Amino acid sequence: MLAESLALSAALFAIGVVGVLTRRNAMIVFMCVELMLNAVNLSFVALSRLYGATGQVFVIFVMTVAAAEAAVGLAIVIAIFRHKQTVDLQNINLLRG
Amino acid sequence: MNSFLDSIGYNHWILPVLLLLPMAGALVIAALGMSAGKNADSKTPELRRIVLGIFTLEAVLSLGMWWSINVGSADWQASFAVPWIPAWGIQFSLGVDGIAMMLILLTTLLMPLAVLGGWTSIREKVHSYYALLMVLTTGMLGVFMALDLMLFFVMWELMLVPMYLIIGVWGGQRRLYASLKFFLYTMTGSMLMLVGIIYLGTQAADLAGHPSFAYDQILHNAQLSPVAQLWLFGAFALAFAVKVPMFPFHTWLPDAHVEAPTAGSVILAAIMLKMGTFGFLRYALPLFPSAAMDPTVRTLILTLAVVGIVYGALVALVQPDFKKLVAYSSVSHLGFVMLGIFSLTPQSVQGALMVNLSHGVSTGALFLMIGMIYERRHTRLIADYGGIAKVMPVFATLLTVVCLSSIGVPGTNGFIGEFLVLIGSFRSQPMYSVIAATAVIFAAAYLLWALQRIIYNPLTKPENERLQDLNWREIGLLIPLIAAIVWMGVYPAPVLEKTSAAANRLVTHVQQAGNMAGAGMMGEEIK
Amino acid sequence: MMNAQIPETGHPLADTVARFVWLLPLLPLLGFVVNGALALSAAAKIGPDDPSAGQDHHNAHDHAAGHDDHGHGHDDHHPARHKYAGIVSLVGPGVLLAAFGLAVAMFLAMRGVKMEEPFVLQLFRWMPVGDLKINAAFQLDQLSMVMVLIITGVGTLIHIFSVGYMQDDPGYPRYFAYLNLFVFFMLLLVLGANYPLMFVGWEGVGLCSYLLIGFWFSEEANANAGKKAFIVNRIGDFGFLVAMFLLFANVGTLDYAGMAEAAQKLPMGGTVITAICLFFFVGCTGKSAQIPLYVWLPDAMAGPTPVSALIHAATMVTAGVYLIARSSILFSMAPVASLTVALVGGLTALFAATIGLKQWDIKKVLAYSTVSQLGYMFVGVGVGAYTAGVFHLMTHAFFKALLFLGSGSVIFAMHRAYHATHNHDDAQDMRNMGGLKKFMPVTWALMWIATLAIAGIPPFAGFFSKDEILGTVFARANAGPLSTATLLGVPGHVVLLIVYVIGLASALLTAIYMTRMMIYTFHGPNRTGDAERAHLAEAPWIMTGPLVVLGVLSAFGGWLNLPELLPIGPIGTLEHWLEPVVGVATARMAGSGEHVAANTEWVLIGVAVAIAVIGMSVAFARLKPAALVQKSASPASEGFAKVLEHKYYVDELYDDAIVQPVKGISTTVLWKGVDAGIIDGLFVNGSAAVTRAMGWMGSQLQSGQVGTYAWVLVIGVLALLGAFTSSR
Amino acid sequence: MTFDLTIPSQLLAALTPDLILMAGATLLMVLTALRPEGSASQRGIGKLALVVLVATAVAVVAMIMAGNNVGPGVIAVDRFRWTADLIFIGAAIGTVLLSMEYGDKEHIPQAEVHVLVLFATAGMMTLAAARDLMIVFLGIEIMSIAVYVLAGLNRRSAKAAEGALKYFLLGAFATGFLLYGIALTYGATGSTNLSVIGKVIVDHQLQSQSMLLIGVGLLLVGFGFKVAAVPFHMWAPDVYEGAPTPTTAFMASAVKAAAFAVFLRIWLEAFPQMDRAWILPVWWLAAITMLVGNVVALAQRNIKRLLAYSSVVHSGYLLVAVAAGTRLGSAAFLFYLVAYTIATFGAFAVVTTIGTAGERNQDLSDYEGLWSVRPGLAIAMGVCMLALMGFPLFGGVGFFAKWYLLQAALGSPHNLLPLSVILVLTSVIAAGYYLNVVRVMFMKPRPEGAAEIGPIGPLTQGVLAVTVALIIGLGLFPSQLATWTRGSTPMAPNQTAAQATNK
Repeated sequence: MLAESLALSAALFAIGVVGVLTRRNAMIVFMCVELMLNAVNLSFVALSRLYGATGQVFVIFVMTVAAAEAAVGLAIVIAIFRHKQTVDLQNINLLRG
Repeated sequence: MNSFLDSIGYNHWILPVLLLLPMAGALVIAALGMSAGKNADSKTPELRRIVLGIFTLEAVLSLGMWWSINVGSADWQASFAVPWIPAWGIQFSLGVDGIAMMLILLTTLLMPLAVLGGWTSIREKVHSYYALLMVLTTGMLGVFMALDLMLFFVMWELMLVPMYLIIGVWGGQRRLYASLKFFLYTMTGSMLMLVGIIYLGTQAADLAGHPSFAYDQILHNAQLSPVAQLWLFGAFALAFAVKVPMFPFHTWLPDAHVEAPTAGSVILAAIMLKMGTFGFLRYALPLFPSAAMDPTVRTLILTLAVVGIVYGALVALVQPDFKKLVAYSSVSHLGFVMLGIFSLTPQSVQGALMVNLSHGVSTGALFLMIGMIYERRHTRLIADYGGIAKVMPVFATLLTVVCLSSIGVPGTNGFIGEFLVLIGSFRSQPMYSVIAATAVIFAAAYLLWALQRIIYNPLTKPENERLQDLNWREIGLLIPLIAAIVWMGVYPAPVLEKTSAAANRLVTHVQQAGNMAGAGMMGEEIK
Repeated sequence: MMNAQIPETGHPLADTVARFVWLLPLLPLLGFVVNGALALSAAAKIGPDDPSAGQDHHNAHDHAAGHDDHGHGHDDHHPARHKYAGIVSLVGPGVLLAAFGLAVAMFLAMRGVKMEEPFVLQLFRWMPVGDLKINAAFQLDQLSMVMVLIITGVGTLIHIFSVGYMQDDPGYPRYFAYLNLFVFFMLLLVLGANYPLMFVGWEGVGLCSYLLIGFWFSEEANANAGKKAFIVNRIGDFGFLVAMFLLFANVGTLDYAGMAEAAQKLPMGGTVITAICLFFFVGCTGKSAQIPLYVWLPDAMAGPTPVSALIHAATMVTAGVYLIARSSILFSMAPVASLTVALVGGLTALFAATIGLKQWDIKKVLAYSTVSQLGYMFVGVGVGAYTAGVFHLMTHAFFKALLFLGSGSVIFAMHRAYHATHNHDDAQDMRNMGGLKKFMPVTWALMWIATLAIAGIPPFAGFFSKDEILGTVFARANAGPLSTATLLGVPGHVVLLIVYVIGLASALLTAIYMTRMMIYTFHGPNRTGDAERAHLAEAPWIMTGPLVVLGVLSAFGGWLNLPELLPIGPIGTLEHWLEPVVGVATARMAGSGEHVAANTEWVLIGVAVAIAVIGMSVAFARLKPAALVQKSASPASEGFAKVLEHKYYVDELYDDAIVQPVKGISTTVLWKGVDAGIIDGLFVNGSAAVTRAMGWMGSQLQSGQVGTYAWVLVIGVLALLGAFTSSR
Repeated sequence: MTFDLTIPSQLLAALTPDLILMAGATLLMVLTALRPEGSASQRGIGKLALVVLVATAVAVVAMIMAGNNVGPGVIAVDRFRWTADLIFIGAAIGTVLLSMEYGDKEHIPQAEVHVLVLFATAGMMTLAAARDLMIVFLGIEIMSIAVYVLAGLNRRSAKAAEGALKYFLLGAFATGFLLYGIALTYGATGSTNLSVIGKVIVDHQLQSQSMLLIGVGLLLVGFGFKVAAVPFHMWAPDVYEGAPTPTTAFMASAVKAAAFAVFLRIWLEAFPQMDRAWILPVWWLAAITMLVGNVVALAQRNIKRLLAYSSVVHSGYLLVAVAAGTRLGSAAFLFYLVAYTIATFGAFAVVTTIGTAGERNQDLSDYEGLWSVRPGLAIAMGVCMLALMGFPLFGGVGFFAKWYLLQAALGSPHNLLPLSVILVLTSVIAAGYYLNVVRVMFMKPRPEGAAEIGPIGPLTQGVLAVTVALIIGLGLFPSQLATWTRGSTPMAPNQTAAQATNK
């Protein structure tokens, strides 16, 4: 059971990574990152069956943090949208070199 | 004299005072400059006098060392030590032997002349210029005085920035290129030495594992395998070879020399080039004797030295720019020093030291004199002159004397050093010595040809007809150099005796230690 | 510094005037200092305090100062004498006279004692380094005494002559300063008690020669000539240096004293001793203008004529002969080296004499004659006739100085004439002379004496010295170590016979070209020009006076060393005198061989005299001075004459084969190629450029695209994880 | 005293400085919300923030004086923590000072900047104290989220928004890896406590267990991102350029220092026995970071980007100290951190003064001839450049930092000689661009029509004066700092400083 859970977690994580790599919309990229975090949460939960509550506590932390991150992230995306009228990452390359 | 010096405790305070006086002077001048604000440059005449005063004081103070330093002793003289970073095994420790003392005297005595040489040529940001000159002096003296490898390295690097700025701010047309080249070249060389020094310090650690960077400690405690010695020698040698400069690491020199203002060229040539050879004598050879005695290493360095001698001379021959010519002649001369050092006979090593000193005096004088005509004509191209002996007889006379000294005509200082190097190296490395001796021909060729094209030949250029001869300041600052040229050529014995003990110790130490290591290696092979 | 300690109190000379030997060089040095200071202070115009500002107000410029030194001796200056002329005329020759007086006093003191060991005066430590202990020390012995007498004696005469010759030159004090300095170094050369000290003098005289050749430096040719002299001499000095190194490395000392015993360590005729001697001889070829380094001497005629007389005829150029005589003990141990010396000397004698045949410049004729006569001297010291070599050195000093000074007074007269008429013709070309006998009878007579002397007509000085050399060559060919040695596979006696024949041939040529010079200069019609002719006149007494003295010496100098065959005076004075110095070496060179039989010797003398007479007769018979025209109207010569006139094109050969290639290689290969191209271009700036380019590429990768950044990050993650898991 | 962390009151006591800071920050946040936006408010809050920071610093110093110790638990109480805290607080004070004047100049009226700095600092202090991966995560996020906002605080600047977005996205992305690493480590060892992890690894011989290896590898990725090590550095130049300069200074100095501090602690406390596994990756990370950072920095014309690459480079240098994996290494690390923080902060402080509003004058050409118009600024910048270059005397403490680093590297049981050689050789390349700044300022004439340099506020002047004085002063007398850092290595629970030094 543990092994399967961990494998699923790894697969989800990989999907998240691939999403980040392939998507161009800032919002979707951020969603993919959230997917990665939740994949890790799955691992924590699975592992806490083995080791006790620490993993579950961690999951709570991660969720809280993810929420905060989402708030900040959305604000930033809005800020960029105000300047660029787009959230396509390919068009956001003022800074380079 | 000696009892008087003893009575004022001269040997106890002289080194730190000599070292820190210019630094303090730099601070004072910087403060003056800041307080003067925008009008700082209008205070130039007063400032020059203050600067000259400080350097003269420094020179006068240092003179006592001639009497007070017991050059025969195997211990460090006038030593001074205070803990600096005890946690890292680093002391602020100073001391000299005969060799270092002569180089310190060369430095302190040349500095006032270098200042006088650039008396009227520096007109902008004068305070900064002189402050940097003083910091530079501290760095140079520190290299000769340091008895702690970290302190040595600090001083070694310390020289770079002032010189970088002196070339880059007050230099000629291509000063940006030249200054950066100078800095990066030298730094590249010395970076590996930094690793080497720290490695040595950890090797010389005491039983409790505390590293030590004290020279004596490293000399006696560091247990280095022959292979480690080779690598370390390489690291140190690269740093020194760039500074010397040895062929093929010399190409920063012509650019730096040409672009630097007069005082910068003088200091570069007369003093800073001596750092490299001093480094070989003080560090690379005694610390890594088995590497220094390694036949391959020796062959390599001797070959490069001899190539440098001939190559420098040949390239000097065809230079259209007088400063560049002298720069390449430095490559040639310093090749003699390297030849002398690595031939490792008492005569050759002392000859090397003598070449060092006389190169300092003669090339210093040459650059000063180039500065003098440059100030009048604003060109360094030989072809722009010709026949100026007619309008500048005093200049022509003095330039002839200085050139002769650089050529190494007997009766001048140049001869003594070259002769000793060659006769000494002939005993151990006859082929190299003979090839190097051909430089006596080339040296005459390039300098006399240049001399002819500058002061002799018909005076055809109308600009040159209006040239003014030297003024009293210029004559006055050259007279000590001319006197040194003649004195060291006619009666060099006192100078030679100052360095003989240290040179002999070095030769015996390196040969013994090198042979022992060689024997040890062989012993291992037999086992 | 000059705290002269009295040496070896046991020495017979210790309590005599000889202990003031240091005063000998010091006197001319003093003269140099005084004259030099006067020269500088007269010429100097101290510049303004701020030189860079000086460019603007050049109106203060004084044109007279601008033409302080003029191009060619005597043409375009105002005849005002130098303001310090009086004191310089006193000091310059004065110090020489004093030195000569002192030398004579020492000579007398030396004659009064019996002296086997040289008198060495230690002055101070010079280069004390380890086992190398070189002191500043003077050695007074019979050989250096002879040299000192020649130098100061002839030197004094030439100084006096110069007072007249240079009287109108604006560089008058400078001239005497250089001349005094030269005498100082020359005395150092002959008095130094070790090789390094001799080397100081050796290079010092070269330096003065350089300064004096280029005395009128505003003409490029003169400056070139001076430079050439110095550099060519330096090539020789290289040999001298290496010889010293070899000597020190193998013998352990550079002092003359004790050299004889120390050298015994080396095997007789071995490689080392041969190499030492050959390298010393390389030095001699430079200083004494032998093949292949003779090329500087003819050019050296660019200097004032008295300089040519003193430096390039009487003293400096003979330093090589002195060196070999001084090192006779070494050379006698190296037969191969000695044979080389003799052969090169002989070849030089012949070679230079052929060139002398076709020169038009009166000083060039004398220059090649000097090279040729120096060759004779080397033949002498080469075959171990050290006394004969020194003897010829001495007689040559007399007659060649006379010839040069005589030519000087001719040129002086020509100059005056040209100057008076504002003519700019060549005052030294014989085609512009002719018939001067009428205008300058004293010079004419004295120069004939010298010509007879150099041609080897008895009883003039040159006859005796030259004959002695040729006689010895003949004798050595028959017996002694030289005859048994081989040089490059050729047996020694063959070599020596060749040398002998060459010697005779050169004697013939000498007689011809000297007579030619006399005929073209003094005989036949005058070609100077009608207007100029009126201004031709004999030089003043201050110039002719020294000529007379030299004339006497040239005529009777031979008496100083008469051969046994001619008992018309004291026999072999010089030979006895030099016996303590060169006796051992001479004996070794002579070997067990017996003297040439008196009859044979008579024959040899007869042949020599006959050849001289034939040569002069041929010259008189063949040359037609009346057919000559002025230089400007003369056609260019053709064929071999042209080759001779151009000195076999040796200068051009050296230039094309050595000078230009060296310059070319230095510029294109070394400087532009290695330095700027490979080291700077490829490595220094190249590595900087490559780094910069990499930096640029790196910054291009930084595209601003978050996607790219994420990709790079993930690649990094994979790489790291790979590294981690591979460590298992 | 020795804190027993199982007792809540003692846990709180061990967190006194952190609590002071957090309380102050929260208070100020409320206050800010209550006051109208504007320059006066901004400055007022700034002053209060300074008070909070100073109070925190006092508390830290008090903790140091007390010489406290700690039992096993989630919090470290050692001088390593306190020293790191002081570095953060110092940088925060500087940032607040710079922001106060920068805000006026750039017309950024938000007083939140100071609050955010306080929160970020609180996160950093948490990191320095963390002895549990959970705390580590918490600290990193507290810090990062605050800094994301700081980076984009200048609402008028498109660049700032872009930088913030990039930082945020990539930061969150990297956090995913870090978190996964934590999860796997937890999975392999069954604990998130550092000392327990270390013990378990030794006890169960887990050195080559795959899950743990991957976990450690992902942790390295996470920290590699935070410290901007190549190839995880690509956000840094863009974000540094886009962010308001005081924030950039804060990021380059304090944020990096915090990430490194916790990185080092984890490596020394949890994974010392895994050195066979991590030495090679860390080695390569250090080498590539030094190489790429230096080389690409050469191509930069924008001064902020140049300094960004410079900070990448210094991460490489600091990784060498991590690679050393010894106490000496961590002492050298702290020393280097002090020197680097000061120098880099000073450099950015100069950048804030140059040019007109809108951060338009950041090209190297805007620094041409600076010496002739503003000698003081030029000298300060020059000193900072030379310090970053590691040059003695003129670069002051920078040289000793490099020296100590090399000493640690060469004294390490791992063979770091090649890495040391790479370090010194790449520092030659570094000289190429650092000196270029010096050259531009000192050796070129001020071009015609160059941007006017406005008056420099007293606070900025003060920051500059202090940085330069510290660089030079510590450069002349580094002994105290050397001794201090030597005694400030991370310590296992129940170990006294005295014991540590003797080891």
